[in-house]
Amino acid sequence: MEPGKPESTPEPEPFICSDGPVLSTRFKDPEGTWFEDYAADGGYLAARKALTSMTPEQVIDEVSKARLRGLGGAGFPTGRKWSFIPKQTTKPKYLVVNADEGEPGTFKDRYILERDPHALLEGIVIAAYAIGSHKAYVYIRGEYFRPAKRLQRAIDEAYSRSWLGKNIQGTGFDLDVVIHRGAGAYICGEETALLTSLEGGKGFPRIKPPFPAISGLFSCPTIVNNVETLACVPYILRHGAERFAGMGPDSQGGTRLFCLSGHVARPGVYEEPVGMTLRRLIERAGGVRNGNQLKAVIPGGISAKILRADEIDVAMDFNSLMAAGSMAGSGGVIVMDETTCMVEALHSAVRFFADESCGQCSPCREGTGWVHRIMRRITEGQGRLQDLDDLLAIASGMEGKTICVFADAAAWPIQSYITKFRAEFETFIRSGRTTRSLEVASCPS
Amino acid sequence: MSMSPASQSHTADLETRDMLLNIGPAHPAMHGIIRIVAKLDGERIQEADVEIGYLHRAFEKMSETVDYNGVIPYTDRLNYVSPLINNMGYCMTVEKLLGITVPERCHYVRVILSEISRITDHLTCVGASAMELGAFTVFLYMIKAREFLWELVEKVTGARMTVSYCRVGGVKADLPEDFAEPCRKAFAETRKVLAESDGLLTRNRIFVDRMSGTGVISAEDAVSYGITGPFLRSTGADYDVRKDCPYAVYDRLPFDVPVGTRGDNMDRYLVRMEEMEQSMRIVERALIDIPRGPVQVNPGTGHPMPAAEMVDLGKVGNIVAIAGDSAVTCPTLEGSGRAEHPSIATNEKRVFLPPKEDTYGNIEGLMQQFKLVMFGHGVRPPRGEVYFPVEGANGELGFYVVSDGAGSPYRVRVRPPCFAIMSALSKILTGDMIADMIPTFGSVNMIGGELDR
Amino acid sequence: MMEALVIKLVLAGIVFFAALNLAGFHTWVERKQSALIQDRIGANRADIFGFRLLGTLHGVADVIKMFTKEDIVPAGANKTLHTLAPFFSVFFALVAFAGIPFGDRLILGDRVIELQIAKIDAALLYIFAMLSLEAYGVILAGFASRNNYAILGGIRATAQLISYEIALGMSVLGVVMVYGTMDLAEVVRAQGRMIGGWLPLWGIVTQPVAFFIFVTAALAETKRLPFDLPEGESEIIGYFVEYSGMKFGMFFLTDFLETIVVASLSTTLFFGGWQIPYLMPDGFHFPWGGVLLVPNPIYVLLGVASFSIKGLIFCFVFMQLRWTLPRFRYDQLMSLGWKGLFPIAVVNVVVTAVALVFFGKAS
Amino acid sequence: MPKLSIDGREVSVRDGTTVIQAAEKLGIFVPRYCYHPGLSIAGNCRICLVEVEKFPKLQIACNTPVTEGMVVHTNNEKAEGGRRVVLEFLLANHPLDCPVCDQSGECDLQNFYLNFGLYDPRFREQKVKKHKAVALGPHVMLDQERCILCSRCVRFTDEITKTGEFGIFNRGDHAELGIYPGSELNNRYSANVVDICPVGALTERDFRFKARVWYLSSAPTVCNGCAQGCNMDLHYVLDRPHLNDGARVVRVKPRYNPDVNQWWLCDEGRYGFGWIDRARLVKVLSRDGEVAAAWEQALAAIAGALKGGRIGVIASAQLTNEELFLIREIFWRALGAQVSASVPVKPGSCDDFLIQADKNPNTFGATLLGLAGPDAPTAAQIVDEALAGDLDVLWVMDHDLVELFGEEKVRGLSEKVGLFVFSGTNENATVPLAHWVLPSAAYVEKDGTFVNFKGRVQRIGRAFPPLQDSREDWRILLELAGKLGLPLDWQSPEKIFLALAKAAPPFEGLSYEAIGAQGVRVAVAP
Amino acid sequence: MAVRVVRRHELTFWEKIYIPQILCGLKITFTHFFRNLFLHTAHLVGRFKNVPASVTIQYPEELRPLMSRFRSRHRLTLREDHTPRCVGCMLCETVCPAKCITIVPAEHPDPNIEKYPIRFDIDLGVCVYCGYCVEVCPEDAIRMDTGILDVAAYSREAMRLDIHELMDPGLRKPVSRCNLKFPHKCGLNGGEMKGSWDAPRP
Repeated sequence: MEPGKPESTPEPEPFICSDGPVLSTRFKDPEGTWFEDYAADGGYLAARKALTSMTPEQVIDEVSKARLRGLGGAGFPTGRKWSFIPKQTTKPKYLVVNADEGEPGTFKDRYILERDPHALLEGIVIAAYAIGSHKAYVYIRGEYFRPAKRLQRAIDEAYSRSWLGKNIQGTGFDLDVVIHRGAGAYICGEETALLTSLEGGKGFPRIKPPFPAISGLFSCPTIVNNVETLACVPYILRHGAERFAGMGPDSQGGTRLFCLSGHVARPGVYEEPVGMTLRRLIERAGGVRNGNQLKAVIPGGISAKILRADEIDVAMDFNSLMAAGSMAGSGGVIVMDETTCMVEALHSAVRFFADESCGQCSPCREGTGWVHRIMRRITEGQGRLQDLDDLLAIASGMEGKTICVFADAAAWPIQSYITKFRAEFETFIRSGRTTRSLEVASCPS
Repeated sequence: MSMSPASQSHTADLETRDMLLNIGPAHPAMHGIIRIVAKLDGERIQEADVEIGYLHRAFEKMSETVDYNGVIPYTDRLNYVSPLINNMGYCMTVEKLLGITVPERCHYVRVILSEISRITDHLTCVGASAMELGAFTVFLYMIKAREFLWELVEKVTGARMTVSYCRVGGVKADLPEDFAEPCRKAFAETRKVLAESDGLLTRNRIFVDRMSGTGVISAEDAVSYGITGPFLRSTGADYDVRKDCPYAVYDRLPFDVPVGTRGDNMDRYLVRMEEMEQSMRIVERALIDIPRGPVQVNPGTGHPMPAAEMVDLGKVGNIVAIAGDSAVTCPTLEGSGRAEHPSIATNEKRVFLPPKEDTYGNIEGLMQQFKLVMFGHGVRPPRGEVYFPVEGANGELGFYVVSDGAGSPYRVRVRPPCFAIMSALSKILTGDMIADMIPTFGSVNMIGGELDR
Repeated sequence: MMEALVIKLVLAGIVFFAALNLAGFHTWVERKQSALIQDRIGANRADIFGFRLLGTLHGVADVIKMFTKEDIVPAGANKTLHTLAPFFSVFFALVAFAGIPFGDRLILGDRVIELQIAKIDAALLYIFAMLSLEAYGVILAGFASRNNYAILGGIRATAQLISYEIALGMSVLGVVMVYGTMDLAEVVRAQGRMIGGWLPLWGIVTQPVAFFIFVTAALAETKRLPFDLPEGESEIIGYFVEYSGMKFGMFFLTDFLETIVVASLSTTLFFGGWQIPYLMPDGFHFPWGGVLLVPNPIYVLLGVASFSIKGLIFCFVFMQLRWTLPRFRYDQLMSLGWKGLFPIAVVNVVVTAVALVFFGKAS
Repeated sequence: MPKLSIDGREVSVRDGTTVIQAAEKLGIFVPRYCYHPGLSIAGNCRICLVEVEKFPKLQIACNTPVTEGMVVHTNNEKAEGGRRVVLEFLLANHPLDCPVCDQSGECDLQNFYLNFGLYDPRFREQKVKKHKAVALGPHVMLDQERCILCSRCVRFTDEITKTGEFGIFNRGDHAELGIYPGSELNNRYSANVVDICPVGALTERDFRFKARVWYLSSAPTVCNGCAQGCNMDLHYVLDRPHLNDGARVVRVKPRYNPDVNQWWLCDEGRYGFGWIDRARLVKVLSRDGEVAAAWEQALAAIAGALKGGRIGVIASAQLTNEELFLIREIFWRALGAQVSASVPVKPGSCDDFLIQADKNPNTFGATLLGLAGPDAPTAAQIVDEALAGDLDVLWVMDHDLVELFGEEKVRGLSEKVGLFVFSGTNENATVPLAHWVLPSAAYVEKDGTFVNFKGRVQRIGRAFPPLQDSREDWRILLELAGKLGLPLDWQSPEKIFLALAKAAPPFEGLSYEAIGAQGVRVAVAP
Repeated sequence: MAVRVVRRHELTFWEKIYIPQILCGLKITFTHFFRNLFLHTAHLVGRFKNVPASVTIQYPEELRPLMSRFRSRHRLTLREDHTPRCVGCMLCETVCPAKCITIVPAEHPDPNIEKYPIRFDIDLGVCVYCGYCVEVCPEDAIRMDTGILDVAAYSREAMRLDIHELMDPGLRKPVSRCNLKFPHKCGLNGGEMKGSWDAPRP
């Protein structure tokens, strides 16, 4: 996430947590955990339990009790979401797995898909059973070649072991899982855009209402869940909702895979209870690299509002971060040390958003591009102090006025960077600095 | 009036035959636009039938066919000697209808130019009267002074008579930066000329005899005829719109309202001579009081660039290169740029054209420009009717505008000051000698443009 | 006899030539003088081969224009009188010059030539008569034009000319009494003497009041501002309202001729005519005792020049007055003439008569 | 029937209504770009933001269904602020094209900026450059820079014509409208995308630079191109002959009529006005079409021949009901002539949307009046009779007989018949063969009514007076009736129609006022 | 301070007898006369050139110095390639209160310009020089800064300036050849002009 990273700094080998209680237990093998190993580790027990001894309502109930929340970023209670599926409909229902992990700073789903794909598949089976779906789509980010390949291998294994297909394990429950590979659009991580894309259209988010649970994929009731969310489901059914819920605070149960990147000593994926504070999390990753001073942290992917170094004593669950003025998002924690230039950091962020806006709603389409052009001008040394106020105004103009939350996601960094590091921006503009060297990189703030 | 009963009986005894003399419109003193049919007993006017309408150009009807700003060139041609007052009167009327206010500097600019116009008007009136009495030199001196003043007007408005300077919601351009100095010079010249004219006329018995006791009207009659302006003030009534119903910034400027005592031509001459002095006083004070001129909108960042370049860059969307810069436009648009705009025009976008920089450099300005110009879009006051008077050079110049909410006025009515006087003219002339018609008519300062409209 | 006739004809020719040209020249002076007064430049556009000569050619251009313009006689006008009127005007104005002496006797060999076309004993009367007759031109023009304005102009002119002639006559009476002659040449000669040996005995010295009355009344006779009521171009346009072309030109010319006549007369009566102070027929005799002898032709020429210059100065002053003053009103004019000038002139005559009794005639 | 309050005013609407429709019902205009009542809802322009109480964010009025007790504010500070900022975004990359854009004057960007925007612009960056002046098809021009991507055109081609030519390509602020590679926008309703385009992105090629829209006058009328009778507005300019090659009619725009054409108009109808100003008959011509004559003379001569003669009239279904009624009264009733309005026209193309095969606007009207249909003689019969020498007078209205029956036959007619009268609007091959040629007014030059194929009687309005010497057919007929001594004293189409309503049962009780702007159904099509 | 009665003294005796006041008047006129006579003479010999003797301006040789804002005859500004900057938006034609402007636009081959006038007439016999056209022009295409005042002609037709004269203010009628670079065929060079005011109305 840090732009203009000097070429000389070697890319550290990412740390992959393999001792987490829920998600990362089978992450040890970089070659992946396959059916036999998975089954040996108690795999598919939960699915079997659900299919054989539980009604869909009980499954939903259990998941609700576990206080599992959508870990893709929105944090919507999963059980509640599942319960939105209309019971009486004659239309087919779909389960769509959002594996379009595009948020910069986030790379957790990738490890689930690569190293523990059966956990996901088991989750899919349970979820599909809970909502009565017989077809599940996995929408995988286009750039994820290896994860897609490995998931396909797992699916094939599951089919051959009758964990997918007609009459799963003789329970009479049918489920097909289809992998759909995206084409590289960040916006397709947004659930309605994902659905449109899945239908073959251009990845444009749709207006809500109607919500996907009522009219989603092919106008049928559809549940869209993140990979990580579904991967949690088998644990809940196997170990009980209480155990899962107990791992987190009152509002959210379980653990999360946190992706730590940026200026930490050991970047990587860490599974930690959601109640862990950000400071602890950074310490867990070895602290700031080279013993540098911490400057800022983005706690949940670049759309999340940035936190200053003095704001990191905050728990990483959805509600705490929201109370702190940021968001847990996709769990992508990006750490910036004192050498980071916030102006260029923001430039990099807005460039990403300008690139990735789908171009459907006017505020987002024009706003992201506009902001990007202002930021580019500022970084080129042509900025004016007025630009900062303009940026804030544009950001607030984009916020909350579009079909999906992309525009909000694009607006939040702008607002938080500028309000929290305004002095740095002003200095940058005044000095009209166009080049950045490491020696002077630490902009006075 | 000036005819004693004795002289009447005297003429009656003679049983002379009345002569019907048709004076005008092709008569040197009638400006080609008025006709007086006089019944003469010798040299004395028994009856005078004043006939107007030779310059009727349907101003009021024409106004209904154009948009609100399109009326302004027509107002130039009402009282064409002091067009700026007409401009101002009309624009303030529409502004009242719209319920908008203009910036204070704009008010001052309008007042300054109005008063300069008033001086030119009085100079013309007094000079022309003198000329018609044979004092040609005085006329030319006054015209010379008027020339200096018109140069001021030209400097500000870009034209001498057909100024088309005010706009609904403001004025076309700000005063030039170096306006005070030429103004001072022009006033010095004007004062010199006034002194000379004064020397040639005021105490000259020939002139005094011609003017005194002729064209007399009482204050009561004047009021009941609806006469205003110097003509009314010559009778001793002190009505002046600028004092009695102050508009713009007249209530902040010091000036006296000169009034006469007898209501004859001499009084009118003296009142006008004094009013010129007072107008200069107003302008001099206004030039001191006027709020500071153009503020650079973006100090330091904007630099002037040719308008064409700005248009071309705007056309290809290179707004970053032109934003905040000022355009070097056609010199006739000087003083209306972005820097001056806030001080000369209301900030109401539905009324006033944007500064040229906005027209050239951003789509909002361009759209505003189009919306204000296209038929049926433009300035649209709400339904309603207003009357707004200003003190014209000849008296109360009132505009009455009715709007039906459309882009053109539903009705524009002008209350031209000399119309009321012309209605009294017949009465004033009767009993005087035919030669008195000249100074009397001259002191009416009838302007065909506003009389017939 | 033949010789005398030739001499008279030559004299007449010279005088008419001079008068007519001067009248033409007057149009130029009027233009240029008014221009200078009024901060203008004045006519300067007419040119011949690019030479503009300060606008002097405008007179020529005017003449050409007037001769080539259409001559219009209004329908219903009395054509004969309408045509005759301008001739009346210009004729009597020109004829008046006959009585004006413009120089002393010129002695060419044994011949003595009076520089005065007509040696009339009562030249003054003659000139007044001619000037009065000239009013007929105006009256006829006004009458013949069949136009109310013209009639008004004609009537005004009649009244004005008649009224002011009284004052004019009365004012001159004093001069006649002082110098005891109506022969203008004699009047001039009489002004050649000195009072106390240094002050020329000019009319202005003996009759200052008469001078002002005379000049005022004479101006009124010329119908020029401030007495241009018969024209009154901004009120009644004038008696010549229906004239165009050269007929109008003649009225125009008459105005200037009259000015010249009046100027000459004023010079003759009040400023010693061709007299130059201290210049006797044989030369200068300065009061401080110097004597400068000049031959006769030079002496005469100096006299003519003196006369001309004085006359021109009068013309100039009249013109200046014209551009300075506004116009009278008819009744004011009348009251000035009858109630102002006439009584003063009468008083002046009485006072002069009394003075003459005490001091004796100047001659 | 949820009841809600908008800007403090209460309104009850049907379930499923959106806020924008409810506001419209109250006469409150909520600005919109992407919303079009005839198309599905896209909700992407975001200009119709309104504040709905209890909702944290501004809601788009076009996609917010009303609920009971909803309180909506369309013009409070919050809603206006939202709109303003959306407009600013929309204009950020909009090119400075008003001077060259045919839309200015009817552009919603302009309108909304001055009505709702009025902010001081802050945009000072390089605008995005896209393609300009791209011809999409025979009728439509695209300017991508001006496009605000409201997707109305996309939805129109997807949902109405189902041809799907349009697509939006690229992402972010580089997103641009276009047609799919290799395709062309040439469906039969293509120009409708111009009407629905709220900005100047899609403009008509036919109208391109012909005039500025603010010069145009407008008159409501009905298309005469086929039996559908689509409602439309005729846009014309009379006072600026230097524009549009001096032609008066500049363009045609559909007029909303929910029962006929809704918002749409086919391209054929839209571009079928050329004949109104071109190749018109403007002078009365006598024999051989060479000598110009006066109306008086012509009508006297014709009336003379009509008296006592055997007459055949080939009327036209291009004529109004009023005129057909006069024909019926004069020729059929009074003179006992053979009258037919059923002329064998080669049926044109048709589709199941608007375009009808019958290219005459008033065939149904003629049928209702008995001049066409099974009981009336056909034109061919009349022509045959005439060729057989059984007719003294033949009057042809509007039709080009040469085209219908061949030149030889018509030449024969011209010789056989004592008097061959042609009355019509434009030059055609029959004109030179007629003995008298009477120039008549085009349908936009007269008042009247048409009955469309579904039996809907609709008014056509007079936009401007007939060209030169031409006259409205009803006037010609009335004057002729006068010459013939017939007591027909109706002086205007309106009066004729009242008489017609009395005489013809389907029109019973109708008047122009009752017909109104949208027409009235008088009969059911067989 | 509001009202001031103008003084009006009766004339004194000396004023009543005319002469002193006439002399006063003569003093003023003579002052002017001799001052100007002196100055004119001095100018002839080249002295005091900077003191004007008269306010007259010897038009046509000598032009009054125009104020920079003065509105004089129109011109159409040019692009660098000598084509008109005007894009035929017709705002000037619309705003013109005298309706003296006639524009016929056409398609420009460059899609970035799109539109340009093939006919742009200003009828100066009708024009009121209000300057509205300059004010509304969004392209800086029309200006009134030529300084040309002597707009005179022998016929009404000659008062109508066409695009050639407007683009090249030095040009005088009759324009026989089009030497301006147009992307279209100009009527003067044998090409055909689309749209014509003079075309008879159909």
